[in-house]
Amino acid sequence: MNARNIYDLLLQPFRPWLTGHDFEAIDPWIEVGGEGLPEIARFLRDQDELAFDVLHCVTAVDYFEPDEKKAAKVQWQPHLELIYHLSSTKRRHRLVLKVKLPRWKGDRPGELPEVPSVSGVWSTADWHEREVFDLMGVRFPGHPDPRRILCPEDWEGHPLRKDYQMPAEYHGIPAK
Amino acid sequence: MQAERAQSDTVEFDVRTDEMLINMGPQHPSTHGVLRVVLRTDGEVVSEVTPHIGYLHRSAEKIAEKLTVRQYLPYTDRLDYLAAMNMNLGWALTVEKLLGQRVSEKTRHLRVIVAELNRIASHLVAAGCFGLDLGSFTPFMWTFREREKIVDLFEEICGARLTYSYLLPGGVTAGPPDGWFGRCEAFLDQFDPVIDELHALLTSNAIFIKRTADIGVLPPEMAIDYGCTGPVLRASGVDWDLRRDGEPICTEMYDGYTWQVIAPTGGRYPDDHPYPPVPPEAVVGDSWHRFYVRMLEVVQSMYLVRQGIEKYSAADGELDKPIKIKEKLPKGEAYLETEAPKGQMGFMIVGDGSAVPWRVRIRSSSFCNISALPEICRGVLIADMSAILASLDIVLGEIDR
Amino acid sequence: MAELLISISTPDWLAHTIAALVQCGLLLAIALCSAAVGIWLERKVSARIQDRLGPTRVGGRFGWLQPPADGLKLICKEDIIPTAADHILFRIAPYICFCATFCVFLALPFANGWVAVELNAGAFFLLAVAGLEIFGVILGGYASGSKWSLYGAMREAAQVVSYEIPLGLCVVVVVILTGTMNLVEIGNQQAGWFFNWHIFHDPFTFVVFWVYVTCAVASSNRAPFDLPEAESELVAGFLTEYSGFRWVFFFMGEYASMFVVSGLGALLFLGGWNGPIPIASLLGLTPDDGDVFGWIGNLLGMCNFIAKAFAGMTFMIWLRWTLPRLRIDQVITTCLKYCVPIVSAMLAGVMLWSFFLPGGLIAALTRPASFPRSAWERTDSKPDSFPRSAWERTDSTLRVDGMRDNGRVQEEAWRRSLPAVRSHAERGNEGDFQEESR
Amino acid sequence: MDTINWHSCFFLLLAAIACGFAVAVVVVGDIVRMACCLVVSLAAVAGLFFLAGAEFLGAAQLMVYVGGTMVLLIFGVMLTARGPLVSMKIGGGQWVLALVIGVALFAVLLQAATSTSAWNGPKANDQAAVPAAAKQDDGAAAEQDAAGQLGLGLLGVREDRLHRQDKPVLLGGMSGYLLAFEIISVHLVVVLVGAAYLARARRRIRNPESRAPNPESP
Repeated sequence: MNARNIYDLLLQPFRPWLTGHDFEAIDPWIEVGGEGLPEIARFLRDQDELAFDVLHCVTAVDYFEPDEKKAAKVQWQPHLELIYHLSSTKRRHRLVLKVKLPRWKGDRPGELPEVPSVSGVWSTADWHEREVFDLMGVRFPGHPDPRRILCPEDWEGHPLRKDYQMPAEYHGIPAK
Repeated sequence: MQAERAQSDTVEFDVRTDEMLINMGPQHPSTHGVLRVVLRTDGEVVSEVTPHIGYLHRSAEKIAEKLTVRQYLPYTDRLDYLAAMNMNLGWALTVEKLLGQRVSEKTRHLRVIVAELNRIASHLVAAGCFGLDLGSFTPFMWTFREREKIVDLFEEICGARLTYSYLLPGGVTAGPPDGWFGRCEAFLDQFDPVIDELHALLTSNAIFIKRTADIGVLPPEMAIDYGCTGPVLRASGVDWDLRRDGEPICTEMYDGYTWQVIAPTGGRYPDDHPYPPVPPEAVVGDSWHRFYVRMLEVVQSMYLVRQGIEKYSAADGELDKPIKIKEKLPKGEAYLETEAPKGQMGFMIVGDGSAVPWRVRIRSSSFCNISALPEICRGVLIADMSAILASLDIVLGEIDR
Repeated sequence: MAELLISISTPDWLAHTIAALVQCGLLLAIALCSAAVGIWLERKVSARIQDRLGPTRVGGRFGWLQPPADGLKLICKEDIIPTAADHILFRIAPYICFCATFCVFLALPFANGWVAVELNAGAFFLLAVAGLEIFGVILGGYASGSKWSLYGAMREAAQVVSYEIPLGLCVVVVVILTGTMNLVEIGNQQAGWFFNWHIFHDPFTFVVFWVYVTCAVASSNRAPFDLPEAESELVAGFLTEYSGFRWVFFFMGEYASMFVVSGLGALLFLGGWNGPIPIASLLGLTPDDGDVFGWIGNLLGMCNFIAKAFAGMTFMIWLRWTLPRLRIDQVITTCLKYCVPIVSAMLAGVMLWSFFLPGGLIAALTRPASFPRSAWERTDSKPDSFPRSAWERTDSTLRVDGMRDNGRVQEEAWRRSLPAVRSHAERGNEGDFQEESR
Repeated sequence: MDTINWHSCFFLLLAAIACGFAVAVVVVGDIVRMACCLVVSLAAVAGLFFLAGAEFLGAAQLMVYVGGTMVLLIFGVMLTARGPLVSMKIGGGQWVLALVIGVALFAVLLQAATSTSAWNGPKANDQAAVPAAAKQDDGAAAEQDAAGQLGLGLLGVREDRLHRQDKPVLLGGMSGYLLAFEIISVHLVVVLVGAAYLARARRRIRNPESRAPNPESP
């Protein structure tokens, strides 16, 4: 089953949350609204002809151009993208889910955007979502243990954001 | 004061002990690197395990946003430093998928030879360290003696012994020196009897079986649910190997090769293997099976290398030259997982038209394998912790990135 | 020794002191040499097993100066005491551990009569002192204050205390066979050809020998049972916080106890100083006191004993470098579920055997079982030159005859058959016990 | 300079160690050190037995007391050495009480010791002890067999009469002290098993499906 007929299967039950798709890309993807993610995920996993039982990884990409000259040439608006790579061991097919998020919640810098957690559906998401929270700064309500995973617990800021400034020192260790 | 009997149905007699929190790591002989596992123990029985990672975090993904695709290759060596060739292969194939290129026959066969040799070396380290963690020092010395010979072969082909940076996107840095294939075959011939010795020393050793059989059992559903891959997944009975079931760009590499995926599907191994039988105590998905799957995969890799050498000499054409240093990347994303010795190694590159990728994401196999640790280590003894950790065969460079 | 000094007119008390010091020094030298050779042996044998050479540069081609070199390096190490440690106990522990093992050398006979202190209850003394070594290890584990060493100490306690029972039973089996606890006596009763050894005495003692080997390996924390200092789990068990010279004492303690345990095994089951072929007695070097030939016979015996002890050590080293480590519950299960039941059954078997077929397997096969004559007849055939306390014979005659029929007539007949008057009477100590009217 | 009597020297040394550490047991605060002092003082007593030539008894003392106390030390003290037990503070009042009882007991013992005739006349005893000591080291082999005597005593043989022809040797029907010995040991085992059983706290599991049983005992 390629991405197109998966999209058709999803159209009927989840029309309001399907906000875009691209089947010609190298990895065809479907864009989904953030709120409906857990239901869609459970649907994708439990439907027998879909049977997406493996979540490979959760990636967050920060679309933001820090210096003004290049920012002018860029087509897209600054936003965050969450990419879920799924595959099925029974049906041997793959799918990419995308969720577009504002860089800050309600555009207030400092407020992290939120996406409901899918760790209930696939346990892999547990650690991957913690890493996205740790490095990119996306909150996942419903996550059992929302702590940082790679950086120390008391680290400020989220390193993988494009506008991230390295702190001058950490506990007396000069960082520059 | 006695609560009525009806309300509490099971009364368990136990000597009252209070629990102790122990830090196993980050500096500990059997954590395979800087992993810190906090054990909540009641006497010797471990009731709860919480792994802490991040001690080796070098933010490899942030660095990738400043280097072109070819300049970033040495960083991929440092992810899983025991199987650097497979890391380079994963990165090279992902870039070729993004650029939409394919390599010539000769390069493909050379890549198979080199990748499978590195898989043998990685599995040898895993077997040696497994024996070491259970207390027998000798298998460690024997496996490292064999691994030295493979590393000598790599030194001849690319000059480095651990971080090779050899398989570049688009081709290889340099062709193998003459006589290299002869030395490869000589190594494989003298390696066969060593495997039987290792089996005699460990696999069919009564104490080894007692220490590993039915310990840290990972059922197939939980393995898939936690995203475990590689020998850990196959040992749980899931027949899944990217070299056969992966994306077309991975499976094309192994076109024309005859080999077998080692997995105890339906509780049995493919019956052509001549090695010691499965002991009755072993349960599919326990530490013993993870060790046994790796030992059989070494044999399959030897078949692949022999076939690769024949196909390489038979293939015509030239070895490809790698892509330019400042090769422009097209707009778009490409995500590809390849079968590394420890599991499926995923790379994702988001190109924005310039030579430097906009974002690189590295999905590590050990990262998901270790996430299943709290689940399978509930109620084991402290001695079993090191057995289970050794059976997962994790490398911290890959987990922390 | 003391007389020699007195003859050269040193004051009497000085002579005795020097004699005592020399004897202690000699004994300490034996203990340390056995440990040092053990360390060298371990390095060389483990190298061979792992396809490498072992030490070859220190002191000549075979690296035999490696143990002193290790000792020197360890002495120069910094003396670290962890802050959380209870420093008094932390310092004492290694010395207790080594002294306990050193005491065993006191009672261990190297050749017929060549023993520091010939204790009459030598076997019992060995068992008692072997139990003390745990004390040092536990103190060390508890006093170093770290959780890992506490685990190491607890494992040591559980393992060695539980393995003392089967070890003790194995020794009891041999004591039953020989009828005495005097180690020199036990050694002498195995003189002659190798089939006189206790291991070939009857099938039961053969099994008991192998159970003894397991318990010996477990009680000296070696090979599959080396849980207290399990590197891969407990970092280094009770040795985690120790370094430098204190660590050397624990290390010496372990190798000395390895030598002692294999020496005891050789003595109890493999005929101690009696070689497979009795060269000494064949050449007429029967070691009666004082003459040079006897001395040479004893020397041959000592070489025999030391060879067997080092053979036992090599076996332990071979075990260590091939087998992985057992888990703590498996160790205790092997002890309680396998060793103790087996050795108890064998104990019963040996008792029945020596009751019905006295005189060992070969003697029993070659001579019809003369029923009433008791097991002591065999001791009679021994050359009578050693100081013999009559107890063995009367003790054993009593066991057979007196046990069955307690009547007065039987007693009188037995009293008359008592050949030698007990040496107790010869010493002229008037009766310690008062006359007791009937 | 008359010969130094090594026998008394060592005797005094070992006696001093035994008493010194016995006092240390009372004085020392830390409970683990207290147990260690106890073990050392019992070992010194074992040394005294060896000095007196009774090596069977010395070995028994070593094995039973020092080994036994060690097991007590391990399981009783170390595993529970937390909280109030670790360092016991003793108030002033208890000291006085302890001293009084101690002195009273010492007085009784002293009176009993001095009144026994055999131990009078230190001068006479010293002379007698010296020859015995001198022969001590070389005569060890010819010395009487303590273990054998004890064994026979248990089996009911009057070994003191063995060299006398007129008195009966066997006690006629009496089986000696072996039976009593065995009965006591069986009782001890029963008591230990009972104690172990009582020491177990009952842990009630409120509802079976909650994974971690809540440890709460009555």
